[in-house]
Amino acid sequence: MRCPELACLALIVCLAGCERETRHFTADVPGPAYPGPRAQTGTVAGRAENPYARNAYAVNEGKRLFRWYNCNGCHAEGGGGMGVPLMDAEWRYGDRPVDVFTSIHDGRPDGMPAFGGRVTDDQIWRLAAYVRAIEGRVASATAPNRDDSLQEAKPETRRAGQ
Amino acid sequence: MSGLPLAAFLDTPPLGELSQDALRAAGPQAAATLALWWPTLALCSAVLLGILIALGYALATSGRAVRSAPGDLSSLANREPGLVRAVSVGVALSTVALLGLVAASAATDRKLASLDTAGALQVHVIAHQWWWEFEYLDADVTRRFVTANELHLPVGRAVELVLDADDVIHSLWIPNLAGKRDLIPGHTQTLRLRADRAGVYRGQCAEYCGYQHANMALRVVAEEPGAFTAWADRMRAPAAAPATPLAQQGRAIFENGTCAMCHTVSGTPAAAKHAPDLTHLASRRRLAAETLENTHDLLARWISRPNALKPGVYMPDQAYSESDVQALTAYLETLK
Amino acid sequence: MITLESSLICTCVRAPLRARRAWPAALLLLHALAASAVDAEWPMASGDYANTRYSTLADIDTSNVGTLAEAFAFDTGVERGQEAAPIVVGGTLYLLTAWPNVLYALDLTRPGAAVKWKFEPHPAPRAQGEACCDVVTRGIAYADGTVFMVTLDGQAIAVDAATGAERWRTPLADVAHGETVTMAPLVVKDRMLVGNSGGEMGVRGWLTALDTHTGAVAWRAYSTGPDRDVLINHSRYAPFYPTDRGTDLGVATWPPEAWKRGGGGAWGFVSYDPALDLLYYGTANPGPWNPEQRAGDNKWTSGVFARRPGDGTAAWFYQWSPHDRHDYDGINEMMLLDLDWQGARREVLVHPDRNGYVYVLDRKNGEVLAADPFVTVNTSTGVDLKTGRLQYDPGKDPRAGLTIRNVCPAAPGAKDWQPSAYSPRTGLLYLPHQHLCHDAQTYTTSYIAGTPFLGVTAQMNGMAGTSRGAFTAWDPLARRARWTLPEVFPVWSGALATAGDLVFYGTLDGWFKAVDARSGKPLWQQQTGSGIIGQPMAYRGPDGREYVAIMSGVGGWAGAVSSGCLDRRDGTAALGFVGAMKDLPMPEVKTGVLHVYALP
Amino acid sequence: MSDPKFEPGAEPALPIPDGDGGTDLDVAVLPSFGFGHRSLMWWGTWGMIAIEGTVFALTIATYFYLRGQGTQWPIAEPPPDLLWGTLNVLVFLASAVPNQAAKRAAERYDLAGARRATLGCAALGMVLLILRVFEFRHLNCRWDTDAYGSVVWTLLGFHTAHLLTDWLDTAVLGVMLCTGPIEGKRYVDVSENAMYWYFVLASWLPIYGVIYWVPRLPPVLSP
Amino acid sequence: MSIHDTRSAELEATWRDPPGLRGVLSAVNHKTIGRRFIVTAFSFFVAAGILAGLMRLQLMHPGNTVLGPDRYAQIFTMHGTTMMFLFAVPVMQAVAVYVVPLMIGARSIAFPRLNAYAFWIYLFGGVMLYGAFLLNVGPDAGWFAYVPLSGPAYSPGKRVDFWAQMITFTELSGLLEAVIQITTIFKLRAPGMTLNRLPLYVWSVLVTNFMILFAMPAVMLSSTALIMDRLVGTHFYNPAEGGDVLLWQHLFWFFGHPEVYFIFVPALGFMSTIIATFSRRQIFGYTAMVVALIATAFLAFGLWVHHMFATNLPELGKSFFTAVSMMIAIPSAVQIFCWLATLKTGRLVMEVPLHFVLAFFFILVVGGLTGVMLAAVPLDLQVHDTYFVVAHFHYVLIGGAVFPLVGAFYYWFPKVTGRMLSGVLGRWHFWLFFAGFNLTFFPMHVLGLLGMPRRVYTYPADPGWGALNLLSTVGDWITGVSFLLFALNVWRALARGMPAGANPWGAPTLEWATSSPPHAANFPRVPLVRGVAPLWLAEPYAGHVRGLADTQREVLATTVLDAAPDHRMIMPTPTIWPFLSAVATTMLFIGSIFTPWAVVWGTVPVAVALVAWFWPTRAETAEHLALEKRP
Repeated sequence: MRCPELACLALIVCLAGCERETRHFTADVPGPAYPGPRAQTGTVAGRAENPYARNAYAVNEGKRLFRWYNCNGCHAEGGGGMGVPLMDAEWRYGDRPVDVFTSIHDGRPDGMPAFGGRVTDDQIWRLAAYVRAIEGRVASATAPNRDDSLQEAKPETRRAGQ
Repeated sequence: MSGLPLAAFLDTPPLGELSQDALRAAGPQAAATLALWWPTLALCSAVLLGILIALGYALATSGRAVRSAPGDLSSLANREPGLVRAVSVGVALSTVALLGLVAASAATDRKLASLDTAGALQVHVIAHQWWWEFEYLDADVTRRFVTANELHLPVGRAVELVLDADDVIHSLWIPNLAGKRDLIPGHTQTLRLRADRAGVYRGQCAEYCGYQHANMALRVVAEEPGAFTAWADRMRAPAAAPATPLAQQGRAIFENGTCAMCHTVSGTPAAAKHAPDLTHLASRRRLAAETLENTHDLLARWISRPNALKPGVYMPDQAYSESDVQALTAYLETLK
Repeated sequence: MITLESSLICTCVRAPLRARRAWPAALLLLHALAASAVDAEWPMASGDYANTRYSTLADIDTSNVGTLAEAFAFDTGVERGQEAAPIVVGGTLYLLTAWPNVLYALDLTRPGAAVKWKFEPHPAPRAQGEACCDVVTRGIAYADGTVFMVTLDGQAIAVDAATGAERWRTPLADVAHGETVTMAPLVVKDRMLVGNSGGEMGVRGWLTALDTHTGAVAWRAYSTGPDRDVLINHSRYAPFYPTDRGTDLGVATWPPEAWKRGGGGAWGFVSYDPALDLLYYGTANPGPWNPEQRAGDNKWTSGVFARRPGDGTAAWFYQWSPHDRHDYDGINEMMLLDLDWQGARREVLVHPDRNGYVYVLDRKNGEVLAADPFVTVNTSTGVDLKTGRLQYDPGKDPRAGLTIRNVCPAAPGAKDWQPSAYSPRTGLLYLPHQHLCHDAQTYTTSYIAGTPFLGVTAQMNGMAGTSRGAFTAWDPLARRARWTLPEVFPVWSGALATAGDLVFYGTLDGWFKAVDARSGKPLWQQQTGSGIIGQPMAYRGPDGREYVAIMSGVGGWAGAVSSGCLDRRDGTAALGFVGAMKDLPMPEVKTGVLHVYALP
Repeated sequence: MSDPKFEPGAEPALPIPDGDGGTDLDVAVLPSFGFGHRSLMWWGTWGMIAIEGTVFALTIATYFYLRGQGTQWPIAEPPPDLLWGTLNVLVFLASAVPNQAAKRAAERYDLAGARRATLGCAALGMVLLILRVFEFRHLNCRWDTDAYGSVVWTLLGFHTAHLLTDWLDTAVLGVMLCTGPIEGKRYVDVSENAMYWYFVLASWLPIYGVIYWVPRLPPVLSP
Repeated sequence: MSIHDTRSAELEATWRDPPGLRGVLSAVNHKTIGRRFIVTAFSFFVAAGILAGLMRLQLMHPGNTVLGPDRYAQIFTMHGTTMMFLFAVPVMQAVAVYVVPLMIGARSIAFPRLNAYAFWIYLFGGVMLYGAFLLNVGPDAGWFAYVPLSGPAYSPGKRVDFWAQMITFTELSGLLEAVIQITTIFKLRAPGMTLNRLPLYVWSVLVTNFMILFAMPAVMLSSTALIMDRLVGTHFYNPAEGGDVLLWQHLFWFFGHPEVYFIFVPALGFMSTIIATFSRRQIFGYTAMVVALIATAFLAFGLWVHHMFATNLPELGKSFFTAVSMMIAIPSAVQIFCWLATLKTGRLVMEVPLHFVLAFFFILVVGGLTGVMLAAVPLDLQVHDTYFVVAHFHYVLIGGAVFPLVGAFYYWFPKVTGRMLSGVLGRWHFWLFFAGFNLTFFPMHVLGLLGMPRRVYTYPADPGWGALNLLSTVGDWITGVSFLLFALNVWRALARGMPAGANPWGAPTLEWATSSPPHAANFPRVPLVRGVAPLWLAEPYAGHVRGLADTQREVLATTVLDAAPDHRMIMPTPTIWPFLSAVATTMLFIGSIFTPWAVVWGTVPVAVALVAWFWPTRAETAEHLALEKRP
């Protein structure tokens, strides 16, 4: 009796490993469609998962883009500055993946510029996955660790559960 | 000039026509290395031949035995002076040959280091995953310009390449001109070379740097000083405004869309630094660090599905409409 | 009349301290010449055109300051950092809050200083995301029955001082490209002078003059670009040093195109010398912070311009920090003083710069007479007085990919915007400042309109062996500090010197303090409940008593950690300032409050 | 059948005499264990010491390599507090007394003495481990602060791992000496354990010097 | 039955591994462990060979699309990693585990339980790596995993962590083996086998294990630093926080270059052994050979920097390393000339093992000479990291190690199995392998000179590399066929090979003195050695050892230099605890890939298992006490 259960467990672990390690070079992951401008939080679209939430490569890509697109200029390593801190548990506009996506895509009135159309939706999903990692809400095996820069905050792998 | 009789069979390009070949020098650095290479090869071949002859001689002259034959331990009692002599001579000859090579290597090292760099052209080379950025330095900072993947050099003038890496370790190798140098994060290096022969040479990253290491090449165009100056002046000019409506539409897409988030087109608001400078893209022969011919069709495919052509490249795939692709392509083709 | 007074004050300075007996007479003269109403008022953020922040009021003095008590307070209801100076004209106190930039007029003649009117300009919320260091404003100006203000999103607005009605409104800044305005405008004759902020966002700096009557732009002088944009007319432009001469240096000292995004805003206080008819203002840091992306001297950033208010043309320029490497904006205040300099009377400009030196310049031609470090400086070894050039230490030069450690002073400099005061009675400069160093890693950054253009990750720390904040009395003639009061946190408020031989300043942990101007002895302090980053000022109320006013409300770059609720686990937050401010307490009072003190 | 044996079908190889013609050697008279380099365990222990000594040496080399990379050392923090580390040196030196006693007792087959000394060593090892906790807390850096912190934590961590394993080893041995079973080899074990303890002690002195005193070298000695 | 036979059977029972599954997991006999070790290592060799075949398939034509960059990166990393860490170094130690005790006349290896533990650790490390690879968690940063590419910022996920932890496994195993084998060679030689009667192969094993002792810690340190950088955010390799990326290269190559000699030096021992046997004389210049081995080992630590000539090291330093890199050729030259002298003056028995050994003289010499070229900085800067280097090190490693190893396989196979391999198939194997190898790798020299960098998953048509690559791929197929024949030969021999007899080759060393396959106790009667080639002596032994217990695993420890009898000692019996300890250690290592806390909780089962392993039973102790005699 135990064997099938163990096998199932092993399979789940393996599949988790596979998804974590896949290199999604292209935008071929069927992510939820862009929920539309100013999507009302709490709608069906709002329940969508981030397709990259469990993919280490994509989350790491998000981290790269976070610096490439100057997100770090305002949000620093997550502590904020011109922009709000992303490390803390406070989410003014909601913390679901789709909320994060919408914040990046459409911007928010208190200063967050809109990046929709300037950053592909696929990259926004990657960024959104990373933004969750900043707070420590991506599994430690999937989240990026320190990068090769000056940094003081704990790496994303060790922010969970703080 | 071909250093190899095999060349014809191998279908390698002639020197200076996109060759990438350490056996044919187009500058003093590669030539000095070759000047060490051929004698070293000759000496080593001689050594190999000598050993094979000795082995052949030994096999031919030694006796034969069967499995059951008893072993001979008489050598334990005899000193075998003839063998001692032969082995000593062999070892002594090897040592002399090796010392000769050490000396020759040191002399070549010195020759390589002695390249006269007075009045050298300085180019800051920054290696990125997976492309090359070239910033032509100038004491007059307004004369500096940036280009990518195509390195133009004036023939006969020393060049000092200042090497930096943006992400991981890369290695710059233009075999026809000089040996390689690593570009190491945290350590700036220089590579000095000179092209004495006009032509087009291919260079490539030689240190594994990630998924598209294979497609991180560069084109070196060595040209007469006049042509080089003209090229540099063209490079310094900002991009001309597009004339056709289609290209103008493309420019709008470029500047307001995703392109301007990573690329620079000098003279326009697009001024991002994470991807090749496209100010004169249309003047370059190839795309994506020598991966693709710069043709209309490939450019159009590259714009929308770069990951199909160079999997893992950081340029994102995009669902452009056909008309957008045409407009963008039209715009990029104006960037001469 | 204000002009007259300030120039007279400056004249007083000529009397050396040893001839102290002479100056009460001069003050008397001053009082005689100026209407008594004048010293009762504070019509601009810096008090006077010379930027001395000196009040001639002496009711409150070293003997009675101990009894100073709050006369009234006014809660603006606005959170975030309150850097602005209130102004007082005609029995009314005008007050501009941080974003959303509400302008209040308080009637001082009524008990409790009731609100006379309130003006809400409704600036674009988007601007909050473009202001580098909190959504502050530094004040307003009054002239001819009009209050002149600028919103964070860069709309210059003239408001009727009596009714609070809007007279005109001129948008000046392009928020989408990162331009904001935080500075206090200055009105000179019929010109309202406004400069932009945004050196961290790749803007192109400018100072703009508007017609005070119509709001039309009279001229705009850019800090980068060709001479015609910078308003350099070579027949009328005579900088002292040869390196500042040449055609189109605002282009020629930049890599191609870089000047278009080269920063050099003008967000500090503007000074004005009526005698020479020259404006003086500093230009901010070049952009991006990463100096390798902008080879060359990067004119005309991190320097000082003398301009003619009429047409804006430049008279001279001097660059404090050529090819700035460490975000050393040159915008700190220029105090226009007349000093007996080495035996001769010189009309000088005294400027404590972020790079750690107190400069004394001949304000007629821009010659550097002295440049002395007022803190420990390791980014440079001094200023060569022959060439006027700052001598950088190449060991501290940023390099892409590398971290340079222990850069002192740090990015906010030895002293940031927080304006100092000068007392002619003591002949001392009172510098609110900080001792910070930073570790910074430089990387190549992209220009993306409306996003930060930095290329540096920094993290600040207190300088080893000293306190993070300090309040220093500096003797410009002796070229040395007289005394220094250590403070736990950077002193981010302005200073006020009064004829009562008192100096006032506030601290980030909420104390408003008065100290003896001569000895530095702390005499009085009051907890306000929130960090103070505002500018103290003094006025004589309609009741004839002397009042001292200060805005409390923590914020600004230094206080952003508390005002923006930044995450203290990340020392690189707020451009690295959080690293030095992890222990800054959260304010007990969330909103900005005007505190006004008087003797009981 | 004789030995070595030959398959009849195989080619007859060399005639290998039975050997009975020679002089046989009776080893039954030999002892069944030996101390010091006579014992296999001594060689095994020295092999481990060589490996771990190399790790320590390379870690110290890494320390100096990293120190040579920049202009400041420590990079951004004060040097470790001297108190706990120095205290540890003293306790370490003191531990040589019971350690030597254990070695001597073992080599005299003095079970009670070996038991006492070994348990004494284990007790001192416990003290060292507790002190080590304070040492970590007073390094004034974290492993993820910067490379200085990383290498200092690693160096101290490696040494602590040795301290811990040898303490465990000593404790188990001590218990075994109390509970049995005892045979002659146990005395060799006690002796080898004492030798390893000396290694842990001796390696601490240079590591202590590097961790606590190199950061205090005047900058003139810094590269 | 003679008295000898009775004792032999009793000894067999004493030393035999227990039956059943539990027995399989408890085995400690060095021959059992050695066999498993060798089979495992060859399995990894086959796996890595298949990966090589996939790479050659991809590179057959320009612009080929059999493999994408991600898969290709994993494959070439796995190929290099497997060959270096899971095959070449372990197989050399594995052969030594089997052969060395036999060669020195010992009944057991030292620390047999530790030996079993080292094997299990090695096996589990390799299986873990392949498990990860099959789950798409295969490392992809190259077998030398340069940071920062292998660091946390550029290798997300767990791929490189598995690689770094594989290093921990294999190095732990390798280091333990080094200690075991050094102790065995120093303390367990048959009486009379003084150090100057030590067979050259045993010398080579001794020298190799000393190199391992001092070189492997470097890679353990570097990989520990890497995994800490990746898991807990240390900054060893982060230049922005005071680290340095070149530190990795220094540490890695401080190990990595000697590593080539871990592989090469034992192969020199195979060479000397096989040449001596098949030329029917003692190797010429025994002392010179030993000195050459030791010199090689010393010099091997002085040339790691020649892997880093393209970095920013000072010129003077580079010249020094050029000189050392070239000078290491001299000891090799000494050995080559001595072998040539031996061959010249011997009477050759042209059997299959000798063929493989003779190939060395072409292949290794080519590899060595290209190595000399690479030592010259200017030439290195041209061909470093190109296919020239790929050709070079395959010539060195395959010519210098795999050919002698396969020769040694043919040589000792009869001893291990008691069966002869077919000479005909062996010759086919040899010639196809020789041809296929050269066809595969010789063109790569030219490709490198023509500018083809290594580790490219594809290449364009323009530079004209296609023809040579195709040639190379064809060569790889031929090599593949040769190894299929090898497998066939092995299968055939196991099924119905000719019985070998104790000494089918007429070899001189002690392992041939016992039966094939050897007796469980190796030597029912331990000989007293009186010469370097005992079996060629008219009177091989001075006598035998008497007085060792038959019912206990009692062995004789001798003195280090003179191999004089010193004391008797009882070797431990089979037990499952090494296996369980290895399982516990594996849990700790794999757990620590995912959480640093595994280092804390993981040590508990490890400590329990180790204590259980070492804790003697009362029965055991009683038996020991019966035989005990205090010194």
